[in-house]
Amino acid sequence: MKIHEYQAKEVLARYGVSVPRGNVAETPKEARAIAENLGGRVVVKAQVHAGGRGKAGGIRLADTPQQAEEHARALIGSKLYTPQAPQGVPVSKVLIEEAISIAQEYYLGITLDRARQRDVVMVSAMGGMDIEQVADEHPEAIIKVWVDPWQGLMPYQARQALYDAGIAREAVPTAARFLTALYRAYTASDSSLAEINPFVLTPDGQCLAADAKMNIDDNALFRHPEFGEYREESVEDPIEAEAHRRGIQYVRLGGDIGIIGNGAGLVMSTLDEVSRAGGRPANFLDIGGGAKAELVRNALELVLMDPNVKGVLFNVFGGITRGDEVAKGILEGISALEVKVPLVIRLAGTRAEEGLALLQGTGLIPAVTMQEAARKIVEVTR
Amino acid sequence: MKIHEYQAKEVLARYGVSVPRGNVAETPKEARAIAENLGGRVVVKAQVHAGGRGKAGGIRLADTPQQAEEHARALIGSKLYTPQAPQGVPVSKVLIEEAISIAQEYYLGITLDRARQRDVVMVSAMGGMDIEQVADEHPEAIIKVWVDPWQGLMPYQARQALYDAGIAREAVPTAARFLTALYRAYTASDSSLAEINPFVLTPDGQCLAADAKMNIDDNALFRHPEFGEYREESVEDPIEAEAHRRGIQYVRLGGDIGIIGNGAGLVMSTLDEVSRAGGRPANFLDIGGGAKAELVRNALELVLMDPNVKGVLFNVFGGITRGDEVAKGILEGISALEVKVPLVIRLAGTRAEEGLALLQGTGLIPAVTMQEAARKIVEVTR
Amino acid sequence: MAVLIDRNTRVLVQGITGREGEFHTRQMLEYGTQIVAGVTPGKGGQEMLGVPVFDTVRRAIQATDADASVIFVPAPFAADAVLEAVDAGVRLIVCITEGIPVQDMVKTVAVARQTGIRLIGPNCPGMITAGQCKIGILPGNIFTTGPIGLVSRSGTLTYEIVDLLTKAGLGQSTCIGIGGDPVLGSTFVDLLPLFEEDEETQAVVLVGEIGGSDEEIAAEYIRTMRKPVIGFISGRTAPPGKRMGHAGAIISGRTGTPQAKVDALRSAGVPVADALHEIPDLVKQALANRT
Amino acid sequence: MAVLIDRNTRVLVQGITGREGEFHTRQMLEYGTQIVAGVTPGKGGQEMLGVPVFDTVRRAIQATDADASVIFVPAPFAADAVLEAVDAGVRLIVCITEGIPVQDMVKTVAVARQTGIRLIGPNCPGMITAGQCKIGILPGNIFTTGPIGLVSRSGTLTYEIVDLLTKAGLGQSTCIGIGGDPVLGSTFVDLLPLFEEDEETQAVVLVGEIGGSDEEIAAEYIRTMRKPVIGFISGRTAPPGKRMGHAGAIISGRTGTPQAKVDALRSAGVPVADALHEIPDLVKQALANRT
Repeated sequence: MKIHEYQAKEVLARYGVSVPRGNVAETPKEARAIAENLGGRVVVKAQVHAGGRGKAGGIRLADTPQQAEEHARALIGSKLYTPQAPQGVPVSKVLIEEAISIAQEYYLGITLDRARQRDVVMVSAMGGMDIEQVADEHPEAIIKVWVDPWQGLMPYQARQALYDAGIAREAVPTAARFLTALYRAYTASDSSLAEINPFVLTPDGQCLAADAKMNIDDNALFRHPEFGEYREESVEDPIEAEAHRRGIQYVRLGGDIGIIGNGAGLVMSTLDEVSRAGGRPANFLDIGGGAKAELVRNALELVLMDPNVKGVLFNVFGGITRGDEVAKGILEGISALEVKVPLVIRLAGTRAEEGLALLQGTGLIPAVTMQEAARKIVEVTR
Repeated sequence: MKIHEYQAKEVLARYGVSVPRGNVAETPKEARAIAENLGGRVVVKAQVHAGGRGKAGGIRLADTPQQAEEHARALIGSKLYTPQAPQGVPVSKVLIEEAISIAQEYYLGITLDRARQRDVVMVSAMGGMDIEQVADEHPEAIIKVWVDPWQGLMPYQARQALYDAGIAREAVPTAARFLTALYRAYTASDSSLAEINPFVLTPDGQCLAADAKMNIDDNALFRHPEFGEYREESVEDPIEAEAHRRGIQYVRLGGDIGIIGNGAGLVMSTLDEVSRAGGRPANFLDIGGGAKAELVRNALELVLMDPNVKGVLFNVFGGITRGDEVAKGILEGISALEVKVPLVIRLAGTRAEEGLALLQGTGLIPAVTMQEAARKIVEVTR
Repeated sequence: MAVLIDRNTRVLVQGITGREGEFHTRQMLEYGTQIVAGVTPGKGGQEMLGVPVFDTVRRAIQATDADASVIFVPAPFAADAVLEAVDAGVRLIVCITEGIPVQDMVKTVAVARQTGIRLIGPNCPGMITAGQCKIGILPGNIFTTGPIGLVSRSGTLTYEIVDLLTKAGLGQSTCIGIGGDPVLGSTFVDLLPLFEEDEETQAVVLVGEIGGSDEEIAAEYIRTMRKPVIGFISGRTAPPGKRMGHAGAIISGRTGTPQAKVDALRSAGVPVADALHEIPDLVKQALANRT
Repeated sequence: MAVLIDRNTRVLVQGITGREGEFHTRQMLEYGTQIVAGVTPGKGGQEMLGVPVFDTVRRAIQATDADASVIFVPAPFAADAVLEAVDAGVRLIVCITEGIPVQDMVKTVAVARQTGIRLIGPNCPGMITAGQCKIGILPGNIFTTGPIGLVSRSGTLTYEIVDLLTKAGLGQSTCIGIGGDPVLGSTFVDLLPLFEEDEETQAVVLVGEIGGSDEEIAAEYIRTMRKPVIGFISGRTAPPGKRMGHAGAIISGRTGTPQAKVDALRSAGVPVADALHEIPDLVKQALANRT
């Protein structure tokens, strides 16, 4: 789950990580009030889940509360077009923060290193830049520490990394406390990513998270009721948000062929087959194990919310649940909806033929192999 | 550092360990108000650092607030004579708690196992009894789990211990949560002992700490400002309390020969030598490394606060600090006080002879060996 | 004994009295798996489908000498269940549970690896040695004995492939679903050596997908293998940054792209099928080339 | 090489720029110890008494090949300093710092033991190989070379005993103060085997005190030793439940009593001195009995 910068900063502050003073605003008036409260210059920052915000005009400096209000008015309700989101992301909130003086900009990041099966802490003196670019052009400028999950990040590890990365030596003690607090925040909040870029050293020797990016492990949300309110805002696509609410794994892909299947790998393969057959998948949707009528109905409803969808391909492998039962579930689920686009149903595995036989004469288009199903759905939607 | 039952329960509650409702009172009026607030029957419990409180009349049941007030009046300001404290311990506070219904009484304890160098969690179904007696008579009735310090007590370890100890099976899930919370409280508060005896299962399936005993690691107090207020009450002997305030290691032993030395092992050996010579040491006092005049003065002042002291033995080994410098420190320190009892000064180690020479003609009695010093102080105080 | 399990494996089911646990215990028993014990705290002393239930894994092992455990415990408690099995000294642990927090698994996998106890999963369908022993939720009826080993990050996709193999007359030795999470008890490279050494296995099908770099790491090991490996990678049209279903299947930045995986495998000499239905033919060719 | 350290030992001082660190670095240099590096975060690049100072232990070792470290870091940061030295792969760590929280040491000692790195202390005076190398705060001038090994839980008491030995003409091989805390990097039983194997040592004096059961555990090992061990236990008149100075010296319940320790040692054949001044004679008798 992606959370917004202002939310990440709320989480960080809770664990003793220093962040600039500030608050989030949903209206220009609120923005002005916050700026008045802070006093002095402020930055107005669009709260969107897309990188490259600054270059797209999503971060603006305001000398007066009046100016902060104007920036907020310009941003809230507008769309931000960034290289990562060329289609534009709507802005509904802005973060108003005190403008901080910058002596140095560094980079701090913590994420899971899948290959080593432990968290990796990354420190670089090349802050403010795209870290992937740094990794490509100056890999030696990123210092990495792998953390024992039971022991956590030890202060000496933080110091070593900071000295090795070439952080200003007088700032290391403060930065080390910042980094161990950041690691604590990362683990305590079950994050899968915590990135401070830039990590700022001010002229008077303070360390601050000028920007903050955090992703939370969805699997761990059950033990974080405090993130309940963040969840609503974590998904920007309205259909994906609705799928979230229904507990269904749905990803919008932009094409015109709806895809429903059981099992992530099988659904991904289905997308691949449809692409090979010349079609453009509208979505990824995994209904998981079994195929209960209720779930099928829900899934189909979601897929059809996308107005571009011209046809739907069902691809289900009957494993322990037999193919004929799966077919019945699909029929029951579908019969509750008035579907106006063609549906191709591909059933495989245990008792697949019996299942396909049940679909005869229903107006649904049966298929035996994935290849055949992909070809048929591409034909009928062309 | 020993803390009182009511303080231990405050700490436990902070970490989610279930304790009976209640509050501490310093006056009978307060006791009554708390009892009224709780409603129903209450127990009035003398807050002293001595076991065997119950048998000594320190725990009393009250049916009404009026009765609670009477019990509090009888206890506050009185002395409690327990087998562990036959000289009597003064009671200055009482804990007023709701009386709880008891279905079963168990024992839970956590402490450091020095031989294994890790914490040991102990569970026994024989609650309410003296655990050392249980250990002697039914060692198999105490289940022990040793905890990896980095991993902490895992829920499965708690369950295993509880099932193996024969805790009522339906209570195990609740008891396991209680026990893991107890372990968290123990480590988070840097305790060296946490004992719940009895650990009570109520007829409606709740788990509660009916009594609670906790000792805090003195070395860790620097990271627990929250225990500052507990510290005052942790020492009952007034001279020990004063030594605490001055940061000096002093233990009152009840005899009439004051002992001051540098290094715990050396001071203990000095006590042993004085005892062998037929004397009774009044105290243990370790001034640590070096012998600064200020420290010597402080130490001597403390030792002389004990009215029984008839003479004082100084035993200092000059190591890296030379014996003559030590002698000067002692002379400076002593000269600031009007001492009316005889002082034997034994100096050994580096430049000891030079040091002893400095004491000539000062009225202080010099000694070269520990044996000689012990013999002399016993002679002059007889 | 094929890979890791065979007809002599004595299996313990953690969470046997739950809905999933009970359902799949029945399925495993029907397949012929020796289920010797179940564990559900608080249900010790009961029986489930004729299997004795214990309160703790330690007690279950003491009473039954179980040497493998399969875990159907709900996600919030699953890591603790794995650690309990590790501590009790089970040789093999198969964790079916999905939705376990990543940090729990990072800690748990670290302990399992340190002790040398084999953990499969989590979020996996389990494993099967065809005709002998099934541990997990794979549909036993699609398997048939034969010389093909299979190791896969996917569930239903694996069944699909097994179905294709069986229909093509290619029976299986052992099939292992390693799971879809970012942190797994056993990765491809942990398991390929077992297939390499297994006398029943003549060729191995490796089913990968986007996310992580397990396939790339496996490719390095495959260079040293004598037995042929045939590959398949799903998610070749998946966009970067979008999590496809489970937490493992996501292309983050430049890691986890399907092309990198296909390239790594091919450069290690592994024939990689572009479409599922090509797999049986590639396997047959590999077997033919071998002799 | 005597026990653990000799004239070739290359020592690094953690906390070298602190008051204690500087004072004792000077003392150690005067004794002839090879102090090759110091570490104080933020002071890297400076010099202290001619010794180069580094920001981290890893850098100090890379630059100087130090193989032992002595720690004068304040208590709140001392455990981290030990872990830093362990992680950097120092062979021997001597932690002088007193007042370290017990839980910090439980964790730290667990790591040190797992890695096999030798930790002495904390809350100890350090160690000395007479005439060759001193690591810690022991007064070097009271030592003289000879055949007596010494291992002790006490500080000044040890100096007292060494003084007695030296005056009785009994020089020392290596003398180790293991420290006064409840949890120690090395206990008697960890170190006695080193004296047993050491060619320079002919007899060992073991100085114990009330608290814990290290002496009882050591007694079991001493039964198997060829070299004679002479014992002394301080605190024989200390009352139970009263902590005597440092956290280790407390009789809790029925453990840690002096009588149990004296009995255990005597029943293992160890002559135990009732008073300090008896020690040299007991040592001489033991050496005489041996030949």
